[in-house]
Amino acid sequence: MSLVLEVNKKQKGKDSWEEPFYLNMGPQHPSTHGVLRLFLELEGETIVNCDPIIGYLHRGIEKLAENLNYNQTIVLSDRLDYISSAANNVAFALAFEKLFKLEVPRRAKLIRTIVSEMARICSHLLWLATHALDIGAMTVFLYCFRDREWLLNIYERICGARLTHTYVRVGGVRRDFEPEVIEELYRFVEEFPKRITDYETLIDTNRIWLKRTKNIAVVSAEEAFNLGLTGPCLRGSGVSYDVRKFRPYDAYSEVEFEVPVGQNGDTYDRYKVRMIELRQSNWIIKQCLDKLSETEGELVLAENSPDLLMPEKVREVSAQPHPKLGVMFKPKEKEIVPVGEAFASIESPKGELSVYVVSDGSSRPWRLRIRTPSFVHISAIPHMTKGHMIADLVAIIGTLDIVLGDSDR
Amino acid sequence: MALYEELKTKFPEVVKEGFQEVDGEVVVCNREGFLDLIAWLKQEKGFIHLIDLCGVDYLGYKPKTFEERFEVVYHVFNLDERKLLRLKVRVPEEDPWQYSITSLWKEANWFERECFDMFGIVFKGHPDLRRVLMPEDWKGYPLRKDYPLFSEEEDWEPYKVLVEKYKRRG
Amino acid sequence: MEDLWSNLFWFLAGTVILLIVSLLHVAYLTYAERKIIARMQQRLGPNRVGPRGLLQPIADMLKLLTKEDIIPAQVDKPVFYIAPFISLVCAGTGIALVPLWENFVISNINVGLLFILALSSLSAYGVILSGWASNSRYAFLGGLRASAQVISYEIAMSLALLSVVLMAGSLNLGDIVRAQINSPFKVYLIPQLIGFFVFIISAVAECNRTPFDLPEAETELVAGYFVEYSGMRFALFYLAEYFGMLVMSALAVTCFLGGWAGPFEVPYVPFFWFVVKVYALLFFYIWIRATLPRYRYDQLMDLGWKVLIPLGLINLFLTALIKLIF
Amino acid sequence: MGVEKSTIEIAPGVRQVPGAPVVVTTIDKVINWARAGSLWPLTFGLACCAIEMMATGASHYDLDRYGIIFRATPRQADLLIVAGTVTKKMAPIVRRVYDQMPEPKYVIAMGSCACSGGIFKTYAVAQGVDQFLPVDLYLPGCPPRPEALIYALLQLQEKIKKETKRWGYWR
Repeated sequence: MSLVLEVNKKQKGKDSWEEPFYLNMGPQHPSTHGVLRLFLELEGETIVNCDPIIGYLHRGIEKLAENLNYNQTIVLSDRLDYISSAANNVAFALAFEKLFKLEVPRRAKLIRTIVSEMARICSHLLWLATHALDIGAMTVFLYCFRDREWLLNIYERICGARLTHTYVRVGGVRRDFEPEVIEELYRFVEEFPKRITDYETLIDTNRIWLKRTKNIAVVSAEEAFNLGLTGPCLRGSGVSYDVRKFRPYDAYSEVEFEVPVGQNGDTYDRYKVRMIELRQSNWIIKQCLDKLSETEGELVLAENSPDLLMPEKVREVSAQPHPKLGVMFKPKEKEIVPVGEAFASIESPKGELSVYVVSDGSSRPWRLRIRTPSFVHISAIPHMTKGHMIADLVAIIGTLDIVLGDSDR
Repeated sequence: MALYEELKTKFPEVVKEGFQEVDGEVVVCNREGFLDLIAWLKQEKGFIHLIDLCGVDYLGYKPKTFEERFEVVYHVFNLDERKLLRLKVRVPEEDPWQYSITSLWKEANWFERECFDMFGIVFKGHPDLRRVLMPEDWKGYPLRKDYPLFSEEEDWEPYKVLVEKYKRRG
Repeated sequence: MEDLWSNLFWFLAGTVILLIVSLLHVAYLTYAERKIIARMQQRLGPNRVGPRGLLQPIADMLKLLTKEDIIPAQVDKPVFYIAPFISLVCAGTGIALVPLWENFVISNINVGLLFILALSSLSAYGVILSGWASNSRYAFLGGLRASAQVISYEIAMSLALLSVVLMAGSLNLGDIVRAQINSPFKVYLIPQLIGFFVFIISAVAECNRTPFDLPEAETELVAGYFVEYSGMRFALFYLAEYFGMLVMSALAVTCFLGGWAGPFEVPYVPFFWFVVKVYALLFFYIWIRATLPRYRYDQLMDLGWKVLIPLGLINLFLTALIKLIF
Repeated sequence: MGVEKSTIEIAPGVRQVPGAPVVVTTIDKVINWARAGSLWPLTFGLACCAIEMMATGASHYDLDRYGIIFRATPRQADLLIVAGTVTKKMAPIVRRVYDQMPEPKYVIAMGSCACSGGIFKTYAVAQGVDQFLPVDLYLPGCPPRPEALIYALLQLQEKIKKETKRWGYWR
């Protein structure tokens, strides 16, 4: 209802001959990547104004986290950016480790690096798939999914889940890699660069692809900081800002990799940056796999991590058995957590994902703030689309690589 | 603590206290004059990347050392010195407002909208302060500590209507 | 008198046969498309409904027939009802004019080429009217796009065909094929390479196929002009699209690839070469659908007005010059 | 009744005249076969499960084998796969999308969140899509694997095949 009123309000002042054309895109629309809704004011096909409306997937994760254990909140992090769950897990774990002042074993660090780089490849593959599909190249979509399936199978070997891993724990990771996983990963690392070349031959030199992506949504470096773009979108504009280099976490300080940078800051540059990042991630995984053999037999979970402390010290049997569910374990409020606050950020595939946690000493976080890249990127859509056409809008949504679970939390 | 000292001499009225945390310096500021401080940080000191802006509700927080209920927390980052700075502005419950920094970062626009949506903190000078995550006619501010996590009774009106309509007609 | 009756009988029989055969072709074209694209995308394609999925088009058709036909409240009802029929009839009638082989053409009229051109531009009316009548903004945008597209591509296409007419000296499709067989190259593809190029691109645009499927761009306009259509009315649009492909391929074969003529005679199957050529062109349509991204609206206009129409004009000029000299 | 005596049953419900190429069947069987064979879901992803839905449609699992292709507009879809968490803000829109679909229409609640709200028992999430939609099939899992979705679709096909006289009296 409010929308109709809004339209009427906007139309009132104008000459009736030049009535603007309003278009409502979403929440059910094939190319808004979920439940994003865009309220567009058009002139012909050119976008005059664009108002993104989000919140259709707001699930109250931040509120829910205040009612769960620190370890349990990691489960919620999976559902944030569900394409790269492992990276989100790492972000949460890093913040909690900073709070608990835990030291993570080196092997766990390496494994986390591998897992989050795999998440980056997964996410970029899905991005390429949907971006290409939005622009109309249908086959790339299916090729990308084919390769993504391979990675998901490896994930399944690692932790038993395809999308929502909950593999990373506070103070390490859940369990060690099996030898088969390492073999399979080596095979993947060998094969994957060829697949990237495949995709590039399909679209890279395609004239239509170039026409659709070059000089679309050009963002200068200064503008990019102003809009808060991070990740590949910022690097496409020529800024070499990468959290992995600037505030290294896990094993990123000991591996070599380059940060690709674009020149023009258009959609094509962002595409290029992500394609190079795919290769870089592949390289990082390879290095980490090589280093993994050095740390054979180490623990993968810190000894004083709350994951290990939990069973005997914090849980206790509730006094009254539940009428239906029987005896239940009730987490006891035990002050194992120091009072204070911690902030950790990672370079998630979409951009900078940061977690700010405030603790009051109980076993639950007092406040858990998640800064997600998609939220900021969606807020940049109105600035980026001005003067472009509907077809470009679709390309811009694709190039920002947004996930609505990530933005709405 | 170097930055704190510098800020203290430059803006003695604004800066309240400062301490070192695990990940960087924390500076607690007053509301009045905060805009000048953050503008100076952005333009002169090179803190060009606003990572985060969020609110925190400290209702019933046991180790609390201050009076105000809310806190608005800013995280800014300096790319050249690789330095993270956390700025805090405490906001009392009676008149929950804070100056908007949308003139400095367009990015802050939605962060502030979200903060308003979740805590009810009004940002003065914001061009378009609406709810962003919750529906426009939602009652209450969900991330406040006195808001229940889940309650059957206090439902959003259109959803209630929808469910009742379905129960009646199928 | 007897002559008339027997003529009428053969005419009706031919029409019925052609209608059934071409409808089956259209139905199975959807199946072929799904199968071929699936193979190109390393999938299997339909294989559960009937043996090897062969009954898939029948199942789709039957389901769409028995589905609810929604008429939204605010639509312009008469136009909404009639638009899919305009689309289908205009797209499909053209097949009656195409000579399948020397002695089989349902309606052998002297202005055959002109008639097909007229029909194909009329079929755009179905699209535009449905976009207008649906009272949906997506459909409206789709209709607008379709009208702009038709205007710009019709001209390029007519220019390409005009050179063929110039070469053959006739508008009758049968005569065009005969003229081709008697020409030194046997097909007009070689002397009219530019014309063929222009024609085939315009034909793809005319049928609203990828990379020119802007009126129904699924990722932009949801389903474009038929966004509000459901059930059988939607199926009519679907049929019209594939019928259009069929007619355009048949026209290309007739005008550029030498119609029913082939390198050697196949006994008892005089339409063999015609069908083979049509299938090859249809495969080409499907192939580009699987590979190419979609153009943007203004880029499409650019291509039409700045590339194809000048090319068509140059081609026409060159053809006329050659005709004048020899 | 005479038909039944002189024919043999070659499949449940499908009868054939012995020695003749004539299949006697009821119109229900044919229509249900067609409906089960071309079940077009709506491209409508809500959350995590949508990614698995896309994976199911893609190369490795390939829903096209069963004649299932995704349609973008609700007017041309038969099946609404509610893939993911339905929040209260989203619920009226999901219902509207369902209302826009033509009869006969089916709903699969995919994932724990759509079935019951899942782990999100919060102020913003609708506790199960069945509070405002008639659900045909519940598919639990967080998210369900593509195999599970395929199984659900096959089960739905079985359900469709058991329907009777659902051809046209909704007008």
